[in-house]
Parts: sequence; C-alpha cells; structure tokens
Amino acid sequence: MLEAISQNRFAVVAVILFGIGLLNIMLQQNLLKKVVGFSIMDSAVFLLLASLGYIEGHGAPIVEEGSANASLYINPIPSGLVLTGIVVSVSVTAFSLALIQRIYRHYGTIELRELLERAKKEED
Amino acid sequence: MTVLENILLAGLVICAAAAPLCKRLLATVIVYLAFSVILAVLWSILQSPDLAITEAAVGTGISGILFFLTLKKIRALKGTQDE
Amino acid sequence: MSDGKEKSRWRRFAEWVNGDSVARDPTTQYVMDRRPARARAPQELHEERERLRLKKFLGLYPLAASVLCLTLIAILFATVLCIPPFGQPGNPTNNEVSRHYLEYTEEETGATNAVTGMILSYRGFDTLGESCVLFLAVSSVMMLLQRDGNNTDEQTLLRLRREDAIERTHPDNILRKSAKLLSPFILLFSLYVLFNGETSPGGGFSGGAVLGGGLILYSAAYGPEQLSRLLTRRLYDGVRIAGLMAYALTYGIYIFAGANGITVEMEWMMTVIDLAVGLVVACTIYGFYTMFQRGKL
Amino acid sequence: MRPFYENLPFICIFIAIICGVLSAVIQDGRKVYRLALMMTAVIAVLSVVLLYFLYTEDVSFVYSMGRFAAPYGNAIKAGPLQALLATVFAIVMGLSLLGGGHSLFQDILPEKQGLYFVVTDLLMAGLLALVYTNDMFTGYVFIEITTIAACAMVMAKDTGPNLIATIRYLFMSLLGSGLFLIGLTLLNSVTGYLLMEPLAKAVAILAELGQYQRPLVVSIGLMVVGLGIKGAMFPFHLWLPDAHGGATTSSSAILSGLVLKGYIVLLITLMTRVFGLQLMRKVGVSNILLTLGLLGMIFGSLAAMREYHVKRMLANSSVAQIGYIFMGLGLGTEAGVAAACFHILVHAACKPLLFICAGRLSTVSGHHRSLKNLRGSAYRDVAAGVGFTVGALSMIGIPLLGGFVSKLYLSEAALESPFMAVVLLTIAASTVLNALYYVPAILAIWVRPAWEEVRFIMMDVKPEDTRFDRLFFIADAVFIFLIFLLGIVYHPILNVIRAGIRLM
Repeated sequence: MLEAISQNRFAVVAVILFGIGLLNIMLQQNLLKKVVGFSIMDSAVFLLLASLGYIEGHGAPIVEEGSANASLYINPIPSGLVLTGIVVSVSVTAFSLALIQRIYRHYGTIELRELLERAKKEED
Repeated sequence: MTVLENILLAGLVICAAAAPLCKRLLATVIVYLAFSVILAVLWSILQSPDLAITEAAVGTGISGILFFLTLKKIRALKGTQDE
Repeated sequence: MSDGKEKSRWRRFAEWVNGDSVARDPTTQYVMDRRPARARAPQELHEERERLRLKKFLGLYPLAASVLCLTLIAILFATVLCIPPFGQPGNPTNNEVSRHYLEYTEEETGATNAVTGMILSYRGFDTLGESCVLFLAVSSVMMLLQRDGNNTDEQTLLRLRREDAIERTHPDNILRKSAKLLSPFILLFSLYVLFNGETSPGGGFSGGAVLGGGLILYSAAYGPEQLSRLLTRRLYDGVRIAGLMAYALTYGIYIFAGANGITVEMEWMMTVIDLAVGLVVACTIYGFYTMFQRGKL
Repeated sequence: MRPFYENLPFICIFIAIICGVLSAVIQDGRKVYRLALMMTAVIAVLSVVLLYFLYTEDVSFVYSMGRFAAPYGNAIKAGPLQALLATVFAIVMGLSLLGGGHSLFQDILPEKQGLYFVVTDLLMAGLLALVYTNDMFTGYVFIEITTIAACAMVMAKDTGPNLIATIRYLFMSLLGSGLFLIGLTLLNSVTGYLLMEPLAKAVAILAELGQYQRPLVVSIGLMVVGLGIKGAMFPFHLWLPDAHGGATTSSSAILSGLVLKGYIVLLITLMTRVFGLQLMRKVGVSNILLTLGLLGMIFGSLAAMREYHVKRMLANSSVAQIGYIFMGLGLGTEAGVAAACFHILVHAACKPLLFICAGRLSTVSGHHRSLKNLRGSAYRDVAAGVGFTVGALSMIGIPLLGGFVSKLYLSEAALESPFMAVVLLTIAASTVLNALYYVPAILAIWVRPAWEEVRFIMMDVKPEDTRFDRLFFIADAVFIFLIFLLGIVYHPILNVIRAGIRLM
C-alpha cells in the first residue's frame, strides 16, 4: 500500500487536491472561495495529466538539431493538453470573477445562502 | 531531487487545504497564489518548461491580478472581515 | 419555533377559508375569488412552503454533498493506486504517437519544440477551440462589466474619477520608476518568447500572456489614459478581431488543404498562427484587466 | 482526393466561428441578428446536403483536421446520424432566435446585443463540434466553449436572480467538466490514446485481457456522470429550473432544446463508438443510467406540477424528458439508443416551441408569467396558443405528434430489457403525470376568463406588444410542421438514425 502510494505520489497528491477542490466547490458558501476551489480542482487534474507524460531521466521535449531520438525526451502530449487546459481554466475563472463582481453590485453580498433567499424574495 | 519533489507536493496540499479555510478573502487569494507558484516549480521539475512559463504568467500573474481587482470591487481589501 | 409558524399558517388558512383575509391588491382579490383549478393554495401559503423547502434544501444539501464527494474521493484514491506507475518509459501513454511527435516534429512542422509543434499543427483544432474559448470569455466579461445602465451609476463614475485624480496628483514613484525600467524588457522578452517558440520553450500562448502582462504593468504605472491614447478601443478591437480572424482563416486553409491532399507552403503558416495566437492571448488578458478595473477600454 | 461533400462538416463549424468573429466586428444588434439567422440557414442547408450524400451512399467518414492522418492529428467523423443532428440543431437554433427575437431585443440592452450574437454563433460552433468530434480532448475543449456560451446566454437578461442562476449553473457545469476531464485523464493513462478509433481498440483489448479494470470502469463512470451533470441527469438537475426558467425566451429555448442535447450526443458517441454498448452493460453503468433516467422521469414531472411560473414549469418538464433519453440509453441496446436519439429530435422540436409560445403569450399578457395571469391569453395570439397546445400534446404523447412515436419506440425497446415491467410502468406513470400538468396549462390559456379578471392584466399590456409578430408566426408554423413531420413520417427518420448508429 505505502509502496504503491510512494510510487504514484503525484497521482495520489492530485486526487487529494481534487478532493479538496471538490469539497470547496460543493460546500463553501462564499462564491469567491468556490472559485478558488474550482481552480484548485482544475490544477489537480492538470497535475495528474502532466505526471502521466513524465519519464524518469528524460529531458524536456525540445528536440536538438539532428538527434531526434525519442528515448531522450519526455512525452510531449500531456504537456500540450495541460497547456490548453490552463488557458481554458483561466478564461473560466475570469468569467466567474466578473459574475461575482456583478452579483456583489446587485446584492451587496457574495454568500450563496443569503443570495438564494434574496433571489427567492425578489422573484415572488 | 525526490526530496525536493516531496516537499513541494506537501506544500501543494498544505496550500490547497489552507486557502479556503482562511477567514479573510485576501489571505485566501494569497495562499492560492502561493499554490500556483509551487505548481509552476513542479512543472519545471516534471521537465515541462512550457507549462512552467505559462503557469507563472497566467496562473500566478493574470489570475492574481484578476482576483485582486475582484477583491477591490467587492470591498474585501481594506475591510476587516469577509465584507 | 416551528409550532408557532404552523399556527400562524393555520390561522391564515382559517381566515382565508372564512373569507376574512384581506387581499393585498385588487388583482389577487379577483384571482383569489375565482382561482384556477391548479392554484389551490393561496399565495402566502405557497411562499411559505417555498421558503421552508429552501431551508430544508440548505440543511440537507451539505450532508448529501459531502457524502457524495467523499465517496468519489475514495473511489478515485483506490483507482490511482492501480494506474500505471509514475515515470516509467513502458507506460501505455508513451506509445507510437508520442514517439512520432518527438521524431518527426522538426521534419513535419519545422518546430524543434515538440509541444509547440503538437499544439499548433498536429492538434491544431484543439488550439482553435481554445482561442475561441478566450474570445468567448472576453465577450462574456464585456457583456457583464462594460459600463451600461445596468451596472454603473453616477456614484461609481464619481469614485473612479476621484481615484484617478488622486493617482494623478500623488503618483506612486516606486511603481512608476520600476515599471518604466521593466516594461521595455518585459515587452522585449515577450517578443522573444513569441517568435522563438518553435525552438525553445514558449510560443504563442506564453508569449501572449507575458505581452499582456507587460501592457497591464504599463497601464498600472502610467495611468489608463496614457495607454488609452496609444491603444484606443478601435485599435484594440481591430487587433483582437484581426488576430482571431487571421488565425481562423489561416487555419481554415491549412485544414482544408491538408485534408484534401493539396500541398501548400507551410512555413509562413506556422509563423502567422503563432503570432495570431499571441495577439489574441495578449488582447484577451489586457481586456480582462481593463474590464475588471474600469469597465471600459 | 476526397469528394467535396466530405468537407461540409468542417465548413459548417468554420462558418459558425467566422460568423462569431464577424459579429464582434459589426456590433450592431439588428444586423448581427440577421447574420446569425443566415448562418443557421446556411448550416442547415449544408447539413441536409451532407445527410443526403451520406444516407444514399450509406457511409461514414473520418476527416483529418490537417494533413496528419489518423492517430497523429485531430479528426472529426461524420455519419448519417451526425448529419441529421447537425441539421436539426441548426434549424432549431435559427427558429428559436426567430421566435424569441421580439423579447430578445427588449430584454437585452442595445449595446450588449452584438455580444449576445457572438455568443450564439460560437455556441453553434461548439454544438456542431460536439456532434462531429472524433477526439476526446477536442470534445473537452468544445464542452467548455458550450458551457461558457450557455452561461453567457442565461445571464444576458441581466437581472439579479438571473445572475445567481448563472453562477449556480456555472459551478455545476464546471464540476461536470472537471469530472469529465479527470475521467479522460484516467482513461488516457491506461490506454494512451485520445482519438476515438485507436482508443476503442485499446479499450476493447483491456476489457478482453482484464487489465486495469478498475481505472477503466471508474473512468467510464466519471465521464458518464460528468456529462450527466451537464445534461441535467436526475439528481444533478437542481440548477436547471432557475437557469432555464429565468433566461430570455430565445436563450431558454436554445438551452433546453439544444445545449443539453449537445452533451448527451457526445455521451452517445462515447457509448457507441468508444466503449461499446456491451462493455457499458457489463460494467453496470447502463443500469445506473436506466435507474437515474426512470427517477428523473417521475421526479421531474412532480416538480413541474408544483410550479406556477409557466417557464419554470417547462424547465422542470425538461428534466423529465431528459430522463426519457437517459432511460433509452440505459437500456443498453441499439434499439434503445435509436429511440433515445429520436426522442432527442422530438424534444429539440417541442421544447423550444413551448418556450417561444410561452414567451409570446406572456408578452401579449403584459409580461406576466404565472399561469393564472395567462388565462385566456391564447385568444390574444391564437398562433401562440395553437403552438403551445401542439407542443404540450406532443409532450404528453398524443398520436400523430412526435412525442407519441418516441414513447412508442422507447416502450418497444424496453420489451427486450430484463427490467421491462418497471420501465413500461414508469413510462405510463410519467405520461399520466405529464398530462396532469400540461392539460391544466392548456385549459388555462384557452378558457376565457371574466373581463374583470383580465382587466388588471390588460392594463399592463403595451400596444406594440400585441401587434402581429411575423417572425414569431413563421417560427411557430415551422415548429408545428416539424412536430407533425416527426409524428407522421417517422419511418424514414428512424431509418436514418439506425443507419447512423450502425455506421457510428
């Protein structure tokens, strides 16, 4: 068990981070903290994904002139996917932060519980 | 190298767990940015310099600015508590 | 507590049955006199019930959510213990696709950085989608935060003007001096990353992000007016849209030619795509900043 | 040299993206509106042409996005089913914009209208890419596009409750995409591929050898749940009524007619092309889908019965209808999947019709939206009343209308299932429940109330609202025609779907 954990330590840490992020998204009442939780969750998935591509003792995938030997470099695919993912995640963060600003302007609070009650009242 | 890796991974978990538990939103954001910085270092240990540059520029820099501007707009910068 | 609420509810119900309740406005009076078949409960009862439901929901929700989350985490934990071990060259991920990328990137795309080569040409469609995400995010943020009748009033404008005035009379010397010193280097560095992405780490995304950061620093140091004079709304829109348009069109030609087996000169395409991606990213980041900061460009 | 028609899927996606960018250039609301309508029309025509070629030649093809062939580059894949779905998506998108146009320009501030159509155009691109994608990660990127676009459409109306509904929707959707992404990562870790064909081979080999069983099963489960959250599967549907009920009419129509379907179509692609129905049945994911679908059918209808607000009632009814689709998928047979696809088409035609008619009825009744204030409103705009009635009857499942056929095929597919009795009983119960809230709604809008009752409502009505709305009338008529088409000439459509599933 312990051996398995230390062998896959990146994956284990990624799952722990994912769990922290998930709990925050689901349970936090403060919208800003929910956004932080979401960012942590996404980073966790990226950590798991990037750790798949790592190969012990291999270098960064910048191919030297004339030595295109695949056994010198790490796997470039996960890095590329994570690169795409980071950019997507930042756009989503920006969007949700903008929404939070507008909600604060409208209601003066960013606690979800309060907001739900106020919205119910406003609707009736 | 492995020792450094383990220390960084532990730091990652500590930051992630601490960030949402902070009382002040400002502290939350700062701890989250520390999380991002550690992640950027980890990317370069994982031999992905592209990711390290992007994480440092986007994850730490841009996200940080956006979070701080939001904090300013929701008046959480100078106030005492989550207000 | 709940007993009292029950009682008042019951009392109101009784009043309503007896016809004693006073309607709040004439509309509801008519509606209550001849209520439709579905609306059996009077309005207040319904509201009360809705509120109770909300309360019950908020009480029950954390429990259900945490149980679900913990189960999920346990499942994931058990799963990652039996995925292929970390860092071994024989893992299923390291298959012929990644070998092909490493061995042929330079020959097929002209980039020595396999990651750049992969995201720009092998998996270019993903990158097009990603640029669309950025474009969409800026559009949505503009929809939310651009000044309009809904989100801005006189007071906000007044406060913004006051802040600007303070900034003008009391400039932050440290910030300004260091920004003056740093911004040329940052811009230079971003251009280096942008143009050198094919042979070193970096490329469109990183370069664009650094360029956007440089613009933000400049704007923070010299005041937004200074930059607005240089980078007007029209210019900004022009660059942003031209960047995405050039990117989409080049990429459209690339896909169309590639899929139909027409050979075209590839070298310039990579450069155009890289540059266009950089511009889109830089504009996106600066757009986020200025929308968050001032609500206008 | 490939035949030209094989370029059409890519051209459709490309047109949508270019139109989105162009909309940002033009900025003027009315012009951009026309551009968006034209775009949907062009995409619909191109997709019909594609459908014709694919169905008559009975083929499906892989189109590499770029010059790198199969496992190295991105690719999309089109078959008859994909072409049919793209056609319907484009038509429904155009008609929803057409039918809700009037209130759209009232609800959204003039300076933001241009941006709204940027969002709709890119949403179209996202949906088309979700339908055609042959690559898991491309799927993820376009899921995110669809998510942001859908959220932007909800908040476009820009009132307080709207913003709150948007942020709840956003968080739930992000949760869904997070789960999908981690499932994708786990799957990638044991197979190493992203493109669907090699991935399917690798999955089949793993399932055969019994290697890495746990990661495989967990990743399948995570992807299904992730897409289920985004597609409003039963216990994860709580965000839906607020988001769909509060948005502007066109947004509501597009969101429940198309966006939910986009994710479900991706799920169907994964089930049939990557995992295979047999594996889905073997690992038990099918049964979970079936159970949640059945629960959704009942609880969605129960929630709808409690609603007074007409648009929220329709939104809750979407949960029930989505339950039908998941139930069809959960049967785990080709007949079940075909019936579910048919129900996707039916729901994509009915729900937008109901939404635009409800929107129109509330416009001519002074923007009141609770059912009791809409009494007699059908007489103020007969076309809207007829449209609402047809849509509602189709949802209940009256013969000659689309809903009847899909329920018939779902029941037929259930006959082979071991859970036949439960499924049939639930379909019957759900039909009764549907009738219990749709029939009173129909009665409410057609029963003429006493003049004193409507006097106060009529005082809120502005004269320009009651004017004949030509665009709405066109959309209404085409939708009604589509529903009758689905209800009467269902056989050829079902043949196309079956061919599509065979050629997946």
